Amino acid sequence: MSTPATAHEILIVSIARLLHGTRHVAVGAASPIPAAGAMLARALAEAADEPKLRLSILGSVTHNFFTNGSAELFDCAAQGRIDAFFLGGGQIDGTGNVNLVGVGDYPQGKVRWPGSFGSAFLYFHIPRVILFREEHSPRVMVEKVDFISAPGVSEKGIWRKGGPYALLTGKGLFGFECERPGFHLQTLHPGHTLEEVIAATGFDFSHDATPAQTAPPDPTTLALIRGRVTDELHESYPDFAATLRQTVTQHSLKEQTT
Amino acid sequence: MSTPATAHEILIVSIARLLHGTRHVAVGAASPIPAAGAMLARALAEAADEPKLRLSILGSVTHNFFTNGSAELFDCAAQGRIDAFFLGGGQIDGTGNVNLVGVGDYPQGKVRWPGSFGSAFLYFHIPRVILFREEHSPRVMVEKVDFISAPGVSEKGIWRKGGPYALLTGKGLFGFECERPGFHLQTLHPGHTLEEVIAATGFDFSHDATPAQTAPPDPTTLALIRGRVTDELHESYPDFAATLRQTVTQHSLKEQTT
Amino acid sequence: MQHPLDRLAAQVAPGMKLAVPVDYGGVPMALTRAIIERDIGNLHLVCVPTGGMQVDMLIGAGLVKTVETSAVSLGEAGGAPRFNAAVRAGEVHMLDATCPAIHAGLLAAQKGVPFVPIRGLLGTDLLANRPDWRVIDNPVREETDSDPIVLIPAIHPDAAIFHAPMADRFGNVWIGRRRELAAMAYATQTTLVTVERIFDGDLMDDEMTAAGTLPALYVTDVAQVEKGAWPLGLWGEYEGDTAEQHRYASAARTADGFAAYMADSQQKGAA
Amino acid sequence: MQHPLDRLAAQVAPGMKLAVPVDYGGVPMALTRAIIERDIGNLHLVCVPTGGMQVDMLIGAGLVKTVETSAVSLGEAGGAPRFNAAVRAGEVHMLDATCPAIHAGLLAAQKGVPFVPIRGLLGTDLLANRPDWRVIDNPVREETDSDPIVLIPAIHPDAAIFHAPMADRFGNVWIGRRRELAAMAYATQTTLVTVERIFDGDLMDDEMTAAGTLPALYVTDVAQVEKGAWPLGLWGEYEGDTAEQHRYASAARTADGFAAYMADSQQKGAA
Repeated sequence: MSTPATAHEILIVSIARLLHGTRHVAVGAASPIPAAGAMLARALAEAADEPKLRLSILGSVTHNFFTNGSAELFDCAAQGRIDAFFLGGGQIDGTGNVNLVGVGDYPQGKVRWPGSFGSAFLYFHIPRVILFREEHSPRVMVEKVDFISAPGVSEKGIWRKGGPYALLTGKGLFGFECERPGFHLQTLHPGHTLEEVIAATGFDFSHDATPAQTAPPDPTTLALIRGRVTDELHESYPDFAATLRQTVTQHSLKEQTT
Repeated sequence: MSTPATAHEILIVSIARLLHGTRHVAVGAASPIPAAGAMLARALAEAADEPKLRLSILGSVTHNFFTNGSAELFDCAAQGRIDAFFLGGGQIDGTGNVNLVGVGDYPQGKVRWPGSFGSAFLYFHIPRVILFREEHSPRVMVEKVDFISAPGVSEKGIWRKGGPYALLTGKGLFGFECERPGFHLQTLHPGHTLEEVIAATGFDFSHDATPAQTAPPDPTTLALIRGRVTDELHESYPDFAATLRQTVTQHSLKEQTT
Repeated sequence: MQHPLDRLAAQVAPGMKLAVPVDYGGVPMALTRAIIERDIGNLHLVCVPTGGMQVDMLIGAGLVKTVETSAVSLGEAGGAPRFNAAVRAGEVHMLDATCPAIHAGLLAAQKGVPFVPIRGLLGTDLLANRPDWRVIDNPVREETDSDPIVLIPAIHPDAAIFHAPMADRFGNVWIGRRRELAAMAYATQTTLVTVERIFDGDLMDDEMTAAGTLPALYVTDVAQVEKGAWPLGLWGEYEGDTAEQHRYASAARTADGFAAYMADSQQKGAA
Repeated sequence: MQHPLDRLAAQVAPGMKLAVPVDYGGVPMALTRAIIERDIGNLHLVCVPTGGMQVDMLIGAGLVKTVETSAVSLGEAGGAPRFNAAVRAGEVHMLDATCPAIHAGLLAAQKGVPFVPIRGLLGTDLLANRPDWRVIDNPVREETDSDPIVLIPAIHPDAAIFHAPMADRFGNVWIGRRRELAAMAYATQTTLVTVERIFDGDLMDDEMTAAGTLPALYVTDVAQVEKGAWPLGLWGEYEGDTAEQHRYASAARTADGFAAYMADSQQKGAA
C-alpha cells in the first residue's frame, strides 16, 4: 500500500478538483503547487477522456504557448481564452480583496512587497481565480487589506467577467459567495480543526457546524501525482519536484517507524 | 551628349527635389514614379554626403523594413518616423481634399473606386504628403471632391501633424498654402503652358504672371536616373523600369531623326 | 472521405462576419472557392485592411451582404469589377474605412476593450458615414482647449480565414512577419487556416520558428492545400499568377463573364 | 578606443524616462553597470512590465527618482531589498501599475494616440493613487446604463534599453518572440541594444529570421557584449546565475552590503 497523501499532495488534489472542466489554465512563474494541481487536472481529464486541458506556465519553455511578448497573457485572458488562474497575496480579506503591495499607509508603509503584477486586470477577466496561499495566519488573512491590488467584488454596473472562485490555504478550502460577499469554509485539510482555522483567520467566514474533511486523493490519483505529475514538474520547477519526492520518502519513513 | 529628359524623368527629378532633407519615405505598392523619385533622392543624398534616406516600398521585399504586419506602416507614421508619402486621388480639389472612393452620391455613385486605403490617417500624420497624379484634367482636378477620403486642411484645434506639401501632375508642380488654403503653381513642365493648365484645372490656383519652367535634371542627375535608379527600380517595378529604358531610347531616336 | 477543405468550409456558416486578409498577406483562395461551391451567403466581410480577388469573387457569387474595408481592388489587374458593380447597384452594404481603423477595431477585440482611439479621420466623409464610430473630447488632454478624437469600436469577427506557408501537427501555424494574421485570430473565436505544407516537428520548440508562429491556442482547424492562394501569390513562397488575374479581371467585367469564369474554374477544380 | 558599452551609456542622460525589460526578457545588465559607473541619475524607470535586479541596483546606486512598474522583485532570490528600502524611506516616487496597464501605455505611444482604454482596475488602490489615469463612461456602450472604463495615457519613454541574442551590421536586432521589446522601441525615439553576437548577414533577408526581427528603423545603437545579461539569463541562450543572484540579494539587504557588492563587481569589471 502506498504512503498516505502529504500536505502538499492534499493541496495539489484540491487544486485539480477546482480546475475540473476548465480548458486553459495559466500559472505564474513561481507557483509550483498550482502548476502541479493543473498538471494533475490535465492528467485526470485525459484519463477520463474529457476535453484537453491546456496549461500555460509563465516563464516556462515547454509550457509557454505565447509568441507575442509579455502582453499576450493579458490579451488572452481578455479574449476569454483563460478559464482559471491563481493569485496569492500578502494580505487577503473576507471580501476577497487581495493586497500585493504592502503593509501600512501607502506608499511609505512598514513593509513593501513587489507589487500588484497583473492582478488588477486578471481578477476582472478570468472566471475561476483561485486564491492560493499556504500560510494561513492572521497577518495574511486580514479583516481588511491595507491596499487593494485587486478587489474581490465590484459594484453593479462595473464590467467584470471574473473573480474569486475559491481560497485554498494550508489549513482548508473555502468557496466564495459573491452575493454576501464572503468565504464559506468547505473542507478542513487532514489534521486541522475549525477552532484552529477561526483563530488563524482575521475575517469572518461562514461554515457548517462540523466541516467536512478535504478528501485525500484516491490511490490512482496519488500514483499520478507521484509519477507523471512529478516528472512533468521537473522541467519548470526542478527544486520543487525534488522536494515533493523527498517529502513522500520522509513521510513514508515516518509512517514506517511510527 | 545625352538625350534630354523625358516627361517621366521630369517627374522623377521633381519628386527627388520635394524629398530633399527627408530621412524616411514610404511609397505605395503601385507607385513606380514616386519610388523612382525617392530612389533618386536617396542617391543624391548619398552623393552629397547628407544623412541616409530610408525608403519603404509597400509590398516590396527588398524595401520592406517592417516586421509587424500591415499595421506597422501606420504605427510608424504615427510615431513620426515617416517624413514623406504620396497620395493619388480619383479627384483632388483646390483645398487639397482627396477622393479615392467614387463619383456621384455616396454610396451608390456613378463610379466606384477601390476606397480610401490609409489616406484618412496618413494625411494627418505625415509632414510632407505629395499629391501625385499624372493625369491633369478637369475630371481629376475638381472644384470640390464628391467624397472626402482625406481633407486637405483641418479646423483649428483638430490634431494634425501632416498634410499636403505639393501637387505634382503631368503638367506642372504646385505648392500648397495652408493658410489660404490653396495651391500655387510653382513651375510648368517643359512643353506645357499656363493657359493649358488653367483649362485643365477645375479649381482656382494662384500663379505668377509667367510661371517658371520645371528645371530638367542636370547631366549627373540624369545619369543617375538612367543608371542606378532604373536598376534599383527593376526589383519592385520590372515593367516600369523596362518602359523607362524604352522611352529614353525612343526619345533619343526621335531627337536624332528630327 | 471528406476533403479537409470541405471540413474547413463547413465551419463557415451563412451570415457570419468573416475576417479576410490583404491580397499579399495569404489569401485562402482554394477555401474561398469551397465556400462559393457550398453557397454560404449573407456574409459580412471584414477586409484586413483591404480586399481583392477573393472579395470580388464572393460578391460576384452573391454571397456578400456587407463589406467593411478600406479598399477593394485587383491591384495590377485593375479595379474590382463585381465589387464596383455591386456597390453601384446598391447590392452590398458598404462600411468604408481606412486601413488603420480596421486594425484598431481588431486591436480593441484583441485587448478586450470596447474601443480604441485613432488620430485623423476628422472632417472625412468616411467618419460622416460611420455612425458606429464616435467622436469624443480627448479626456487626457493637458490643455483645456477641446481636442476631438475618433473612437473605433471593437470588431469581433465570427471567424478568420487565411492561407499560410506551414503548420505543424499540433495546430501551430507559421505566419512569419504577417502579424495582422495573428491580429485577426486574436479577435475571433474561430480561425480556419489552409497551409502549403505540414512542418514535421513542433514550431514552438525552437525560438527561431516560434517567433513567427501563431500558437494552436488560436487556431480552430488547419487543412493542407498546396497552392492554396492561387491565383494570388504567397509571400516567400510563390508569385501571383498575373495572367490568371488578368483573365479573371476581364471576364468579371460582366455578370455573365464572371459566371462563365467561375463555372470553368469549378470544372477545373473538379477535374 | 571607447568601449561600445560606453558609447551606449553616453546616450543615456540624467533625468531620462527609461524603459527597461522584465527579468526574463533580456535585461542589459552590463549596460546597467556602465550607467551606474557614469552616475547617470534622476532616472524615471518604466518597467515593462516588472523590474528586478537591474532596477534594484539602479535604486541602490541612488540614480532613480521615479519607478513606474507593476512589481519589482528578485524572483527566486526574494524581494528586491534596495527597492523595498527606498520605498519605505520615501526615496523613490512610486507609480504603481498593473502589467497590462504598462503595456497599454506603451501601445498608446506606438499607435500615436493619447490613451488606450483598459478593463479592470476599478475599485483598486492602484487607480486611487494614479491621478494620471482617467475614468470615463464608455462612449460606445450599447446599453444606456453607465459603463465606467479606465483610460491609460500614453507612456513616452525617452529611451529603451535591452539585451538580445543578436543583431546584424545594419542595426536590425533579433528579438524572437519577446515582442514587448519591440513595443518598447516603437514607443521611444532612442533604443539602445546590447547583443550577444553579430549576425553575419542581413536579418531582414530571410522571412524566417525577419519574423523575429526589430528593424533598424527603430534601433539607435547596438553594442556587442557577451553575457550582457549576466547574472540574469537570456532566453534561448543561457540560464541565470542563481548563485550570483542570491549573493546580490543577501549583500543588498543593507546599504553598506550593496555598496561593497557593487565596488567588488566594478573591480571585477575593470580587471
